[in-house]
Amino acid sequence: MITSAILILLLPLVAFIIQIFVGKRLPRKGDWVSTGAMFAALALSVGIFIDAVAQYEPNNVLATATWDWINFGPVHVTFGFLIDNLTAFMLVVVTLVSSLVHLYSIGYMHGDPRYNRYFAYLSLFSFSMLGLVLVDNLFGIYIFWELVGLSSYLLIGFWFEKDSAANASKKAFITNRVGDVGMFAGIMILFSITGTFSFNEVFAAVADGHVGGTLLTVAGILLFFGAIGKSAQFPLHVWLPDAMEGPTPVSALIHAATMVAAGVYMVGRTFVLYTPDALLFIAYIGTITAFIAATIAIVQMDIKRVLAYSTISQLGYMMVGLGTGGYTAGLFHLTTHAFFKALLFLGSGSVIHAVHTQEMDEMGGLRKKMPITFWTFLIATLSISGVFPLSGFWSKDAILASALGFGMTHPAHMPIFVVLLLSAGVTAFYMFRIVFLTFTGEPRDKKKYDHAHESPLTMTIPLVVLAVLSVGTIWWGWVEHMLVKPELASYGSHVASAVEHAAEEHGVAHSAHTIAMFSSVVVATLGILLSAVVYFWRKISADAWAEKLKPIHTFLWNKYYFDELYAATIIRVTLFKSRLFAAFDLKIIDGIVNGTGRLTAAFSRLQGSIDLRGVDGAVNFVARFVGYLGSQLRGLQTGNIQAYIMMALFAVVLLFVFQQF
Amino acid sequence: MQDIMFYMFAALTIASAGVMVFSRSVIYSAVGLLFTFFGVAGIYVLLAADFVAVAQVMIYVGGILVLLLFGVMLSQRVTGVNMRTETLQTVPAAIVAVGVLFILFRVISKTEWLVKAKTTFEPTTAKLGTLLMTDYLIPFEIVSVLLLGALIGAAFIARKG
Amino acid sequence: MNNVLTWITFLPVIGVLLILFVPKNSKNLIRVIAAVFTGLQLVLAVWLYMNFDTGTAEFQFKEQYSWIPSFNIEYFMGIDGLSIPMVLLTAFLSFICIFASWGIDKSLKGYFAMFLLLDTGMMGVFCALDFFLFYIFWEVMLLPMYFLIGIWGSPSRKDPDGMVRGGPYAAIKFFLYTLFGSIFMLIAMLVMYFNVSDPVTGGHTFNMLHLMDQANHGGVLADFNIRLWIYAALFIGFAIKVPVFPFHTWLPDAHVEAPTAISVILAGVLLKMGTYGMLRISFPMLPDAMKWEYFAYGMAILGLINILYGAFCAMAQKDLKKLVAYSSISHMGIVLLGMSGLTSLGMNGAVMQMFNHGTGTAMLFLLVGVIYDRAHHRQIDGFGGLAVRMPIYAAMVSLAFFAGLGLPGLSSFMSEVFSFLGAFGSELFDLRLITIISTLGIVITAAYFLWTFQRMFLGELNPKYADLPEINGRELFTLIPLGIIIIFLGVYPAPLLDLIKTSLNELVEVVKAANGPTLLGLH
Amino acid sequence: MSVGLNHYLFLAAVLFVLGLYAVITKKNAVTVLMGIELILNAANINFVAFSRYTDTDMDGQVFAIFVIVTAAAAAAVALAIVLNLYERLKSINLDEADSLSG
Repeated sequence: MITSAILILLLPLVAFIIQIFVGKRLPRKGDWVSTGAMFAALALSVGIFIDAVAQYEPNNVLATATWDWINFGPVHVTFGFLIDNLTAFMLVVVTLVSSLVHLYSIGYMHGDPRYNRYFAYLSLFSFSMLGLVLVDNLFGIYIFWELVGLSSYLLIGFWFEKDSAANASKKAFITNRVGDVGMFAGIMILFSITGTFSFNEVFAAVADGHVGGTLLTVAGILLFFGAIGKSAQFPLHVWLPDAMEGPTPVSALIHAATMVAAGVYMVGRTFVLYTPDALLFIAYIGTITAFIAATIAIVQMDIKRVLAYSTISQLGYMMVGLGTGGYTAGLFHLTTHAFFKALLFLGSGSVIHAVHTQEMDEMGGLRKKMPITFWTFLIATLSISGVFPLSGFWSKDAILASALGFGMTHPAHMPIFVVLLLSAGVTAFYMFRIVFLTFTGEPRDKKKYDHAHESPLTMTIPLVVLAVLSVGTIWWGWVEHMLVKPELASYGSHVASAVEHAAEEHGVAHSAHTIAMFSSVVVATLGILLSAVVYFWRKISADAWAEKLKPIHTFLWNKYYFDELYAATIIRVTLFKSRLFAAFDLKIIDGIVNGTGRLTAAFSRLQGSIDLRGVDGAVNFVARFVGYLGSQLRGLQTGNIQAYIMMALFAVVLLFVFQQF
Repeated sequence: MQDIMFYMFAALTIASAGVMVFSRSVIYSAVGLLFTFFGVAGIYVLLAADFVAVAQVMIYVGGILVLLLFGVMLSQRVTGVNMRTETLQTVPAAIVAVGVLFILFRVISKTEWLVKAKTTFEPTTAKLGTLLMTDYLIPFEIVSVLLLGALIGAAFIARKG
Repeated sequence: MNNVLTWITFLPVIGVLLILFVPKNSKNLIRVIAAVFTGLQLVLAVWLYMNFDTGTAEFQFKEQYSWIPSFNIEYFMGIDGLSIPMVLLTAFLSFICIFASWGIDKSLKGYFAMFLLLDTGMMGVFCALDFFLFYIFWEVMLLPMYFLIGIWGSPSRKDPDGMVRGGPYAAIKFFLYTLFGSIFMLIAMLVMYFNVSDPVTGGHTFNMLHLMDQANHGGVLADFNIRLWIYAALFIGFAIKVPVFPFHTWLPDAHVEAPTAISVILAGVLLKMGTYGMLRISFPMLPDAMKWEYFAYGMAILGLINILYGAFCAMAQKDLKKLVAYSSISHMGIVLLGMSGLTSLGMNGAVMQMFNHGTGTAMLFLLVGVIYDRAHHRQIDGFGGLAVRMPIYAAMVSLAFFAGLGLPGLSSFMSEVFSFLGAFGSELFDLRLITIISTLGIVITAAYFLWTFQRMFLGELNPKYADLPEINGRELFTLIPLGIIIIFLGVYPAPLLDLIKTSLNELVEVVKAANGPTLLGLH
Repeated sequence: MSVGLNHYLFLAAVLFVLGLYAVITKKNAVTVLMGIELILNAANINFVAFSRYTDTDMDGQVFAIFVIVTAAAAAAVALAIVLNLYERLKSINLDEADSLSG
């Protein structure tokens, strides 16, 4: 088991190293190296997953391994693997999507001048993401956390000649860093108290009550900052739409299916660390995110951007699931979302590949030209909209049920459910808007339409595979049993309130489920119908309504002005500060230094002038006097040696005479 | 006998030195100097310094004086300079000279010399040679080098003009 | 190999003597001599590394001879876990810098002679165990550095603001600053000398081991206030070298005006001397000074200021080299912060950071040199899209930049993280808030490095540089070893950590013991 | 009165003063040089006399030899200088070589 884990981790790393150094010289620029490594990893992951299913126990730990890594003497930092059911799930999700994206990329990226570099980065990402899933400690998770950020940076900026891509990659990395700093602070708090990074030991310390109360809440919220950054939660969600500058398969893999879900995974992994207050915080952040992103998605015209906002919104759902105690629901939605969102992105990539534009204004009627893409895309759309019996229905319903249950036990927090339900409707609306605008109706750009064609097999096979996975209704039962919310009762007293919270919830869970199911179906249907009315039958003019609701439309079109807000505040303040400090450095501090130098120089000049007039004056007087004497005596200086000799001797005689008498 | 010899040589020396000093002709001066050197050589003999005496004759008479005469002749022949040598400031010079003489006489006569006369006369050459090769080896070598340097320097200066 | 430390210190002097006898037109011979002697030095350093006993905190390879007996001054050399990484770093960077100096054409002979002399000074500082000897080496470095910046740096120029800047200005500034610091160190040294007695003879002593042994302290050193003053004097002396805000302004000037190799040495080795001095002299000799806890807080806050202030200043720079210089200030702040918590983690992290910053910043300066040699300017905004034209160079720069911004898997990540963790987990002082604010520096650092990378390498290729030559083999030769070390220590820091941890844990124990029980009782 | 050390010293003193007088008064450089030789001879007489009459053994004589040698060297150089002087001034009169006059 551990051997496979090591192999799973090393295969993409080796592929990365091969690709980056010799990829260019390999046949087919080495795409088979990365792809092959990924499929091998997939096979191994499936093996682990099968083991997990075979044992079929809740939260089963399949294997662990630790190695001494950094030894400070009093403090050891270990590196290790923790393979439990959650890991097994994540491994399969990551390797599966990653393999399909690799395959898809062979077609999509064909002919790119940096083809081998692209696969190298994909491998690097796969390595980091798998590491993130496999490690058994906070330190390791932080390392891989940053590494996925790096690969995301590299892939978003893959076409770095475009300024927008370069900007987007930078924005992604820095925004993530902001979250990471919070996460790091959280890790520091936990480490300083428990003296270890290992999940199990930290959990044990929490269970023993070594750490608790406000400090634990703060630590939890700080940890969650990392997830806010990585999973593009409000208010750090701004990087994800821009990240669509990267190649579309990358968007599918990193910015939809796996990396952005890492935040959710991390929260799930460290779930027992979160106090009820921290969980509430998570739930509200998720709610706000889900709603904001969904509303923005309504008006965007760039197909990938709509999908990006949809991703943000769905990530918000997952967070709400976790935050309201629906541990299984959140992680289940992570899994289903990974498949249908990857499918949506790959489908959109297929469309973009065909028409060479991302603007939905220039598409339309592509159904006939690209049947496979259309049908798979439709399945994914139905799934994300929560249409029975597709996978999205089950997972989203679970989250709604969790939120409703939470609201029923804590009526003050009922708005979470309401907002979420509303967002579900909005989701159905804007997702079908994509379908209608892209695949139905009359082609709006004839020339592009004529050029369009179905994508090659390497691209359509992944679509079909993902579509099949999105249909899979049987998922639910497995997951519910295998990923059970960690038994909080087994931990110390501090989580007692959370236990109560969970118990109450359990009581209402059943009724909540039923209500949630029906309401979500109704809302989804309404959303789809409205969408059809506006964009399929064209009974209502979208433009007219946009005109009528001009302020709202503009507000949404500008994404709540988040970018502008940040540009005007944080970025501006930072740049201002940096200029201020630099000027301070140059003018004040260095000014003082130089001023000291100048002052010294000035003082020395003053002293010099005193010296010149006073002291030197006296000296000069002496000199002049001597000079006068000299001029009088110069007659003696005949230049004649003999005269000198005589004078000297004369002096000798004189001296002698004086001495004697 | 020795005393007589001393006075003879002393007289010769001083007289010829007087010729050298007071003669107006350079040639005469040179001849006077020649005899002075001889006189001094005699004095050396009286002082039992046979080797020094011989060296005096050979180097001064045979070397330096010839050199001086060459100098005189050479400049005269080439240029026709008046070889009369004129004198300057004779009176002050005389006063000073007499003063110095007076001082020297006074010092000499007033000083209690730690005299320890030796009466024997024996050849000094061997002893000198030994001394030069032992105690005075380094000065000896330095002088050799000095001599060489001086000769080269002299040749250089004279040639360069 | 009895006198290996003497050899390693004075080998470059032999090189200097040889170079002096070489006619100044045999340029290649001079370069080869310099390379051979620094190479031998590196070999010796590696030998030291191989034979270094990591299990003991004692000084090793000791050499002790009486030097000036009338003042009880000794020629006393020895290294422990604190000095050996610095010795390795010095030898390694000196060797690399010879190759980075290959293209110097202005009186090459003088340059290499000065460079080797500087090398001796640096090595001596890290090996000396006699305070007086330490001080001598400390000052020996100064003069070659002055000339190297002043003569081989950029020429004097008048800036728009009317200041005359350039190599000579920077050299004088560096010289005066350091001299100013040395005076404080000298005062402290003399007070120590006259108040510490040699346990054997009972006389005054400069022997560091005696100075470290508190039992020998007497005279005015019995007075805690005096000890604080001495500590403060030493701190100022070393702080200028680090450099700690507000004594840092010599650094941007000196780094920017110096030739590439000298910037590398300055940032890679000289900056470490400040913190090395604190760890070698201030902490062990006056371990109880931190009882006056404002020192610890002061140090941590200065570290915080260095980190954030350096990062903000770096962000505003238009000159690439100046940016790197300010990033050094920022990174050295982390060392300071790591040390201030008096924890094993922080102290080891800080020394690791010293080493890793040495390699990382060396790489950065070398890379700046590469582009400057080609484009003859360093204005960040003057480039653009170079990644298309120079992919290998861009890869190298991104490696160095990512190392600079503390990306996991690269060496400075480890040291930064553990410095922060060490400070945060301090048992003696509550540095938690300071540390958390400091970590914001990570974001700013990422921001300015990535922004710079974008402006230089991404986007459309600036047509002006359409035929800029790619990085050449000699330059790669200097960069790749650094890159390998950065990656290797980032993944597996144990080789470095094992070297230092015994000595540093011992140091932490000593200092902690002198400072009494924990103040916070966190554990 | 038998001849003793003082006699020799007196003789030397007279020679010295004569030489001095020549050095001071003579215009002709060659003659001045001769005066210098006289002075040196006077000194030499002293050396040898002391060597004879005091407990210094042969040292005085050795010095005398050195003086002779040095004098020879000096004479050679001096003559060369005289020649050179002539080249420059067309005269060997020392009173004309007064470019150092104040």
